[in-house]
Amino acid sequence: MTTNKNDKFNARTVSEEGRSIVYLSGELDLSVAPDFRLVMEPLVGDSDVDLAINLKELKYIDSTGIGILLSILKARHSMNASFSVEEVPTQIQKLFDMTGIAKFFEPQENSQ
Amino acid sequence: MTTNKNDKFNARTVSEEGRSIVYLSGELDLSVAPDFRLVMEPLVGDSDVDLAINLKELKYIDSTGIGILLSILKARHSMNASFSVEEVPTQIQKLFDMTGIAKFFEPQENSQ
Amino acid sequence: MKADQTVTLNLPATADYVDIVRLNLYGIASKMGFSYEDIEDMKVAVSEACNNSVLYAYGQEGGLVEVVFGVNGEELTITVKDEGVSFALSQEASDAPTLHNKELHDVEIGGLGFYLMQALMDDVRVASESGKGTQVVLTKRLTRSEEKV
Amino acid sequence: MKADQTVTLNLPATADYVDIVRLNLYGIASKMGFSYEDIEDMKVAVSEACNNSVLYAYGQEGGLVEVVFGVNGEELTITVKDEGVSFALSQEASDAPTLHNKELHDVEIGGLGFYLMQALMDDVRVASESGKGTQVVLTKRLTRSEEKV
Ligand SMILES: Nc1ncnc2c1ncn2[C@@H]1O[C@H](COP(=O)(O)OP(=O)(O)O)[C@@H](O)[C@H]1O
Ligand SMILES: Nc1ncnc2c1ncn2[C@@H]1O[C@H](COP(=O)(O)OP(=O)(O)O)[C@@H](O)[C@H]1O
Repeated sequence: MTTNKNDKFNARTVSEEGRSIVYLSGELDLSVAPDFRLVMEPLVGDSDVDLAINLKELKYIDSTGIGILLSILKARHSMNASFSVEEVPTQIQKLFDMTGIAKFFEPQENSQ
Repeated sequence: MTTNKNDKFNARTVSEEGRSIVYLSGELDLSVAPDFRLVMEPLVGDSDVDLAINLKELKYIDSTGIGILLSILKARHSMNASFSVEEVPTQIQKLFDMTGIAKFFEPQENSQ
Repeated sequence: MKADQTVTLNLPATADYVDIVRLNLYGIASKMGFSYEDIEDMKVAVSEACNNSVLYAYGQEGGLVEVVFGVNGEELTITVKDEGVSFALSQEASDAPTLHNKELHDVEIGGLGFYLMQALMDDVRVASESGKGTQVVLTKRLTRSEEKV
Repeated sequence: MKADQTVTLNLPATADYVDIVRLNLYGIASKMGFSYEDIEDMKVAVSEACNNSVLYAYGQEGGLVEVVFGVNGEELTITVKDEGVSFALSQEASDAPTLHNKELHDVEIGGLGFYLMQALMDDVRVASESGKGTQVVLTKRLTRSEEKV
């Protein structure tokens, strides 16, 4: 089937002054996980920039998406590079809290 | 099942100066046909007011809804009272044209 | 082209559930790349077929409607099936059910369902067999904006 | 209270179709009067069950997922069934799969699916039988804002 994935999920990167922000919109689920990984790969590897994702327009995430965020967190952590989330919708924050991924997104001074 | 019909279809009547306009929104289908008939009944019987429905916010109609409009047209015609439609969305106008109900909504001077 | 895929939906033959059929149609057709207008057309056609199963197939005791979405790269085929009473589609009814040549006082309500299905889809097949209920097969071809290489 | 009603959906066990299950869930649950938040919770839980059937049930040749929505005035029961390989849900996995007590370098990816289903639904039952595939039954009770008289 020709899936119109762009209607469903979109990731737009804005880079400036040592900082990259990826704006996600739509539904981040199993079907678009490979697309999301592809967008993030080159950004994750670049330890010189601060990396953030903006979730304001993200309507849906499940353990597939949370798993990808977790692997990015691990990769960035091992490189001593930052990775943060911005404008997290209530429903998604709830899932971040439930699973426990939330604490890894805390500002560095608060993390153990 | 407890259907939350109001989320699905709504009809709001605004009456002023010898004119009643019923604003429809949502989907007018078989499941809400009885509700729509109930709203229209007292208005259709009152030949002293000009009756109109505004379809700007109507997202869907099928032959069930068109059938009700047709029976209102017939009733109003036999009473020599007016019934018109306002702000018809393109997709709905297409169905009005296809079925042929469109010509009955034409301004009176144009009808045969 | 990928192999054919099928989504099958079984639901109570009541007016309350016809919007669920439209939701599925929307989801599947937009995935396939149909235009907004084509999707709206198909919504009406499929609902007409479902409305008929709801209204005419079963008596008081009710029954089920099965909707099968057949997906391939070329077209969407939607089959609406019930196991209710059968009927004969009269020639007159399918010939001139519209209002185009009628005066308002001559108009009778009803009979627009099959006309709309035919006008809105590329192909409509009806099979209504005694004791086996009714099966309506609706087909819409996918017209691409850009040709695939 | 009206009698129980059932909507059954059969679809290919591929990632592409899981959003169709969410559409049906949305349509049925909002009809029943569930809150926005409850619907969002159920969307995730049902998707987790479907994702598992897509990822683990079948090999290369693929297969089908059946989703049954059981509707009554009290609760929504969603059954996600596949006919793929079976598995044993390990006790450890369902005991502490979250990240709450872990450091980032200790974290392993995966294992959150059943945890989320349990956290988001009122009841989760899993049956995975050799040769019969897996069946996950998810239940959410309808909490009314106003009590019916
Ligand atoms: N699924 C069905 N089962 C039994 N009878 C049907 C079915 N579908 C259609 N019919 C019969 O065919 C007639 C024409 O249907 P249709 O063109 O949709 O117009 P309408 O529903 O407005 O009468 C119906 O009035 C009904 O008698
Ligand atoms: N439908 C299924 N068919 C076969 N195995 C399954 C199925 N659902 C779950 N499993 C097994 O149970 C494990 C735990 O599932 P889950 O809690 O959803 O976490 P994850 O999918 O992230 O591994 C899976 O890794 C898989 O081995």
